[in-house]
Amino acid sequence: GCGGGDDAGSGNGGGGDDKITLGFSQVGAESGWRTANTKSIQESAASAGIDLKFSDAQGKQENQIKAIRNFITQRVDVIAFSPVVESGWSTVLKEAKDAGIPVILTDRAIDDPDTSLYKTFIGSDFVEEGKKAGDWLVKEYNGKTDPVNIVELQGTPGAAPANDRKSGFADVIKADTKFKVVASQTGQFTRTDGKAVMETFLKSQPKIDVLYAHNDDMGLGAIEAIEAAGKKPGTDIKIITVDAVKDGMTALSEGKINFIVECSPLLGPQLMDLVKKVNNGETIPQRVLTEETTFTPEQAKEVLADRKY
Amino acid sequence: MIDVTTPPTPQRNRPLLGAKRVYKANTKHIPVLATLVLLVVMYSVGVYNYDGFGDTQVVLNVFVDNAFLLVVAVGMTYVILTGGIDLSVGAVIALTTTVAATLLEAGWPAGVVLPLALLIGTVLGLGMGCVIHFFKVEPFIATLAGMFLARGLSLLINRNSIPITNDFWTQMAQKRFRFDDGVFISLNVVIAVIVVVLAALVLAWTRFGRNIYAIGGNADSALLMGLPVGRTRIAVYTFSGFCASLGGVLYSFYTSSGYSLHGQGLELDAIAAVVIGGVLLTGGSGYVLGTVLGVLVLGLIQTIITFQGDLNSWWTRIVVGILLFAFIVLQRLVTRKAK
Amino acid sequence: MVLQMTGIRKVFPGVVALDGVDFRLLPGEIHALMGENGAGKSTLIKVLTGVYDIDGGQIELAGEQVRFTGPLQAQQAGISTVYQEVNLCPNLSVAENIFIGREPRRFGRIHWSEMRKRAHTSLARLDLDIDVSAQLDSYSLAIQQMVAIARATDVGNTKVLILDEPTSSLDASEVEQLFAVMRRLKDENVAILFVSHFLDQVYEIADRMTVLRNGRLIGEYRTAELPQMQLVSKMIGKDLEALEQIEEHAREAPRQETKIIEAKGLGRTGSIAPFDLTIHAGEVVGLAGLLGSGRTELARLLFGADRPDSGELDVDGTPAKFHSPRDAMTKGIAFSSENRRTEGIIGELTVRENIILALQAARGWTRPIPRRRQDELVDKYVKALQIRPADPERLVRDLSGGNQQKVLLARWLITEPRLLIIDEPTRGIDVGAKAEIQRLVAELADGGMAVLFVSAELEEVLRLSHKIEVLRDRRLVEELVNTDDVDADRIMQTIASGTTGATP
Amino acid sequence: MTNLLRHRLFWPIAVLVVLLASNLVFSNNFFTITLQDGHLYGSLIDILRRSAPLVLVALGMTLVISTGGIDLSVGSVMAISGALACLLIGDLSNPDSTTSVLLVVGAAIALCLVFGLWNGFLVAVLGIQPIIATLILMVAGRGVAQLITDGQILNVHSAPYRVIGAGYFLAVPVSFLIAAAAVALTVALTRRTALGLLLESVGGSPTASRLAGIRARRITIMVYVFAAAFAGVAGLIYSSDVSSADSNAAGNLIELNAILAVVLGGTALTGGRFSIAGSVLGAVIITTLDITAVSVGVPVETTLLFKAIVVIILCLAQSPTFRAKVFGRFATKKAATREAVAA
Ligand SMILES: Nc1ncnc2c1ncn2[C@@H]1O[C@H](COP(=O)(O)OP(=O)(O)OP(=O)(O)O)[C@@H](O)[C@H]1O
Ligand SMILES: Nc1ncnc2c1ncn2[C@@H]1O[C@H](COP(=O)(O)OP(=O)(O)OP(=O)(O)O)[C@@H](O)[C@H]1O
Ligand SMILES: [Mg+2]
Ligand SMILES: [Mg+2]
Repeated sequence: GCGGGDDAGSGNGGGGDDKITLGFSQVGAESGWRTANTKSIQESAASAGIDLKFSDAQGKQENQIKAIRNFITQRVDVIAFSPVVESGWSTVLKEAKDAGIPVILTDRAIDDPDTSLYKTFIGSDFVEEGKKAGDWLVKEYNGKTDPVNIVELQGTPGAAPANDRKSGFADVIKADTKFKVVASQTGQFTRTDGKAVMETFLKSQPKIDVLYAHNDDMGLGAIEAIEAAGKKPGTDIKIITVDAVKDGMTALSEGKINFIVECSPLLGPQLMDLVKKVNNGETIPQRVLTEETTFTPEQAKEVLADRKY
Repeated sequence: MIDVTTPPTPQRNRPLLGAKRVYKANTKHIPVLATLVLLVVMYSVGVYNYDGFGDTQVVLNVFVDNAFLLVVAVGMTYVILTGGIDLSVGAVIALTTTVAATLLEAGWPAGVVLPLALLIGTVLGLGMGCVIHFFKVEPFIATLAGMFLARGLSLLINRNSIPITNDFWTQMAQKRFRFDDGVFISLNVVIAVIVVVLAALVLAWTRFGRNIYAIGGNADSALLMGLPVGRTRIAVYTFSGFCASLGGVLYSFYTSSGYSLHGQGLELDAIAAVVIGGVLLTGGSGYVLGTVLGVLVLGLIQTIITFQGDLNSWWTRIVVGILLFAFIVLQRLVTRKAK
Repeated sequence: MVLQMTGIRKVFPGVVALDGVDFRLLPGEIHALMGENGAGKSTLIKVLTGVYDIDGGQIELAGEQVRFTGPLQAQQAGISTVYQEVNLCPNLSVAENIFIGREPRRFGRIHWSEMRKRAHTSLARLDLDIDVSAQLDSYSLAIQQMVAIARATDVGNTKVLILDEPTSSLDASEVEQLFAVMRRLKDENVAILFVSHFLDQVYEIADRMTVLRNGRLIGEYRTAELPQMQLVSKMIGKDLEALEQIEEHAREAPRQETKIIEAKGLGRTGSIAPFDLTIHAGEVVGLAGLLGSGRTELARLLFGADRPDSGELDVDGTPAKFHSPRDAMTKGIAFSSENRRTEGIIGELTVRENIILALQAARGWTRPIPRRRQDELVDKYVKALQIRPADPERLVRDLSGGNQQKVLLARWLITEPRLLIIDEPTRGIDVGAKAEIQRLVAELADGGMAVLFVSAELEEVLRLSHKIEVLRDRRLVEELVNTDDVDADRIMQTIASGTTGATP
Repeated sequence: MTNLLRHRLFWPIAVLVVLLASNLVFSNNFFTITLQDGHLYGSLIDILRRSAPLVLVALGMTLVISTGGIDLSVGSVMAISGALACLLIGDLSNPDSTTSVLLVVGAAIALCLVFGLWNGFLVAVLGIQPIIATLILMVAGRGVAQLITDGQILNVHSAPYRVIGAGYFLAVPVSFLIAAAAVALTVALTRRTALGLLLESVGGSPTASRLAGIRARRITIMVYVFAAAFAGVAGLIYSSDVSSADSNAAGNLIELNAILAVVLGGTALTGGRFSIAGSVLGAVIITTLDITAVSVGVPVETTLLFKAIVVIILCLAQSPTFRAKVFGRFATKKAATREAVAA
């Protein structure tokens, strides 16, 4: 890709000023988390003086491929995108590589063995998130022998976060036979469905000890259902969720949720940093993990005030 | 009795009729022509407003990126021409890619997987066609059930996205026909174009094609005229299923993966493309060429949005809506004026 | 014997349409199937050609027992059919409608130019010269009917030709062309089954006839041996004398001098040249002309179904502009279309709903007609027009063609219009009911209603009208006051000679 | 007995009964209804409550379909109405004041009426094919909803607003009462006035209707306005249920479910005859199906298959040809004869 590199350089020079153009293809606007992610990227691009070409794929891989291809024709300097799915990127990324445009993955990884197709990946590890949730549960019930009945609210069937958070969690708890997932259904990552499914769980399951929801929103919906059933969320039923959006953190601080695994959408600043480095030809690590943590109610109270999203 | 020995025949050959003839022949083409003209206008607006929009590759990319949609929309055109609808196409794409990817991953040779993949949609289409014809179930519902079924099956097979690393597939995916430096089309485009041409020819030149129009015009009459209504109808859904499967194969070339969530909402895109191309949803009127234009319109709208580049998610939707609106209303007004 | 049907039985939910009917058809004969509206003629045809399943009985074609599962099979077995109502595809060209299913092909593809050429010849045989590549629905119903006939008579291996009311909207000259074709086929030994409510036509062409009444066989007769009056009484089960009186009655009706509408240079390019026309209260105005002469188009303009692009229209002496049929209705104008299947009935609604539809539309949706009133009105007209079966809750779709026509008429009569425009109101209606309708028109006119009467049957126009507007070439060429010296010949001469009389 | 079998709604009801019965076998306490915090509580009550938005949307859809149209934009309209309501309530100085909340609700529905007019205008005045005309609003409308909420989930804390979707009146869910009122209103509107007849006539044959003097244009516009208004109310219920507006999820794919409900209820998509009771039943079946899948514990992967199978069974059961072919021609023929003799 030497000649291609020159090409990109000249396109840049032709623009007059040395502003970097970044083509970014977002998954969509399917959740509050996602829009916070978008916002973070847009804001930090502006403040970093990077010219951002933003494209929304509305949850479809084909749209994302189209967008990337269009970025290539427009000869942007760097392409970044959050892949809708893990596989199926080799063709279009090869085109980018041939055109000498570096690619950065954000938020979600791809499973292509050819790592030369992208410069780096920045984002979180969903399996790890599931594991963290499981770890907390194991610790919480450490020493007790009674069976623990768990219900799970999965994300959209097939979506990577749903698959990974489910499997990471399952991996951890399977070590102990007292943990039993008695029901697991999709809440489509939305509050309403979370509430609806939980309502039914509450009636069809004689005993529920723990709720594990793949995101805050479903957890928040479920809380409403639990309250309507006359139970106390967080006490009668322990709740674990993932994301740590503001509403979730509020509920956590009120003790309605017991534990949240953070999955930070605020990748913007880190991403812009990488974009600049990549554009300057600096070497960067293959994988940059976002700084993510977990929250208990106490920790939530501390950080709640300056939670932006 | 009336005196019929002096039949006043001369006034029958009216010059007026001759004039009317030329005029009538055109009215059927007006929707397609209007679409074409507006498409050109839209393209020119794009070229005028955005740097690099005028590149040949931009247009070719619309084809490259929508080849599978084009194939699916062609099948949909047939179905809609008979007055039906096929909602299962998006899900069939998902099922095809999932099955293909799973089998390839399991080490099956491409030579076996490919025909199998193509068979999936064809068989499903045949089944839906039979249900629609023999049991008089509404196409909307029969194909909606087909949609649930196909998507459900692919979800059951594997909920994760499966990469395809098979050599044949990779070759097909990366096959490029280059015309010039940086000007190329993919294999998918070639396949899609072949499908379009064949479909258009069949529609215009064969009995099967004409029967489709007849059924769309009036199915009861077609039956009384002694046309093979049932056979044609079943064939049409089978064909649409085949196209969806072929679309699925192209999709798997395009993305090198199989995934149960592929092609979500694609049925609506296909229907929209067909209808924008001037095909009447009630059946009996329209052309495959119109459908091609319809796909181009959708593709071009998306390209414009990408070139605009500063729209956030919601403005993207709103602008797509506005462009669609402007296009359809203009098309409607032009067509109406001409008539 | 080409065809023998024995003991045919067909039951629809709630009706026994055919009960033990026998029917035979000999090669080289023209056989008329006679019966009142709803007698079961069309059903017998549909049973024969496999549109409906049989509930009992047997069919033998050329000595072999057959049971078709659909028209396609029947066609392949050599039965060619024109069903009642035009059953063609409006979205296809005329040529395609004639040839679809058996298009001429070359190199495996349809040979379009050959097809057009053959369509042209095939229509020419019926003395029709139209543009065969134009879409079917750009032509009037009568032309469509001719196209359907052309389709059926152009089949090579036909053994049996079935024509179910093929002449219902044809003019005398077209009927004559059809008969010529029928005679030719007869000479070629084709057996022809012919259904018509025009007794004159039947007596002119048929060799034998079979009479049905209420789904039962009454008998099989030689035409020459059964006088008209006897045939009628066999069909309706009682004697009929009503026909004669109307003629006297209508002609001598007094003419009133209040103008209801007055068209001044009203016209629409491409459909009818500007014309002047005045209609007074209590007057029956007939429109006469040939196929496609513009009668229907004139009527539609007066009703606002199409918009005029020149001239003006006064209603009650004040200028009126109709943007839609609704506007005309508010002025007391009613219009019953000739095309009952696509512009008249609403098949999936019941008889009652179809009848009250126009009245209800006029009242607006907020003021429903009370159910009791509906039943009264509907009952009255079901009786007056002898709609059968006399069940107002039956779907109109399931009624026989003639009865559907009566329903349409009833729809407009209950709105009590001041000007009733009826386009081919007696199309497909049996002799008894036709007389009834004619009497009704005459009566209404006596009561002060103006009637614009359009019919392809010139005698009928002559019998009823006070004055006759003659159209030719989509131009109103002359107005004739219907005095004793006006007769069919005189009108035909007017049309043929092309004298431009009262028109601009 | 045959009469019962022939009734239009027999098969939908039968499927509903089977679904409920399967709960009796496969899940616990499905039929228990208790009094919890002064309101009824139980799975059956959930079905009533959860059906409400779909019933509302299906009602509007029924009217639209009866004219031969279709409305794809209902989901987006739902999203907009919820979003606007939540936005306005968020700006209220006192979100717990019933009057202000009522005003907000009025405003949201008024906006939906405008959208309905828009759809009606495109279809009836410009003569654009309904599916494409409403597709415009389907695409753009969701964008508008996201614009209103800025892509975030808007939370509201308003007791009166909460009542709409999650509250109870005399121990009965308010959302159910709203849906019931809407059904009553629609029935009254279509069957007590002549609207139903005129709709069926327009759907049955637009040309014939025009010539019969029906103002098809006006009626068509009205129908889209109704659909949008009902969708708007559904959107309020949806958002009030969780006291927040999620403009991305609200009403997602509801148009498909609503159309499914309408068709399951025996209304043909080609227009004409419609059955409100059928559509309501269809909506309840779909909700019951969803709830049953969860309560019986159908795995996520197979839920869609489960749904597909039920839909297929119901469709086939409703098809007279299928019954005739499967249960033998003999039975139907005998029944027909008997009926004919009786008549
Ligand atoms: N599909 C149907 N369903 C129910 N009843 C029907 C159906 N078709 C016809 N009938 C009934 O069968 C009887 C015979 O109808 P048919 O159409 O054969 O009459 P016809 O002799 O052709 O009358 P016409 O001269 O008016 O055309 C009528 O009473 C009619 O109502
Ligand atoms: N050669 C033709 N002969 C008759 N009609 C034609 C011919 N060519 C075209 N037409 C079409 O037929 C229609 C004739 O108008 P209209 O329906 O008013 O005729 P009409 O006098 O009512 O005759 P009828 O109904 O008996 O055909 C027009 O719509 C015209 O387009
Ligand atoms: Mg008949
Ligand atoms: Mg006429």
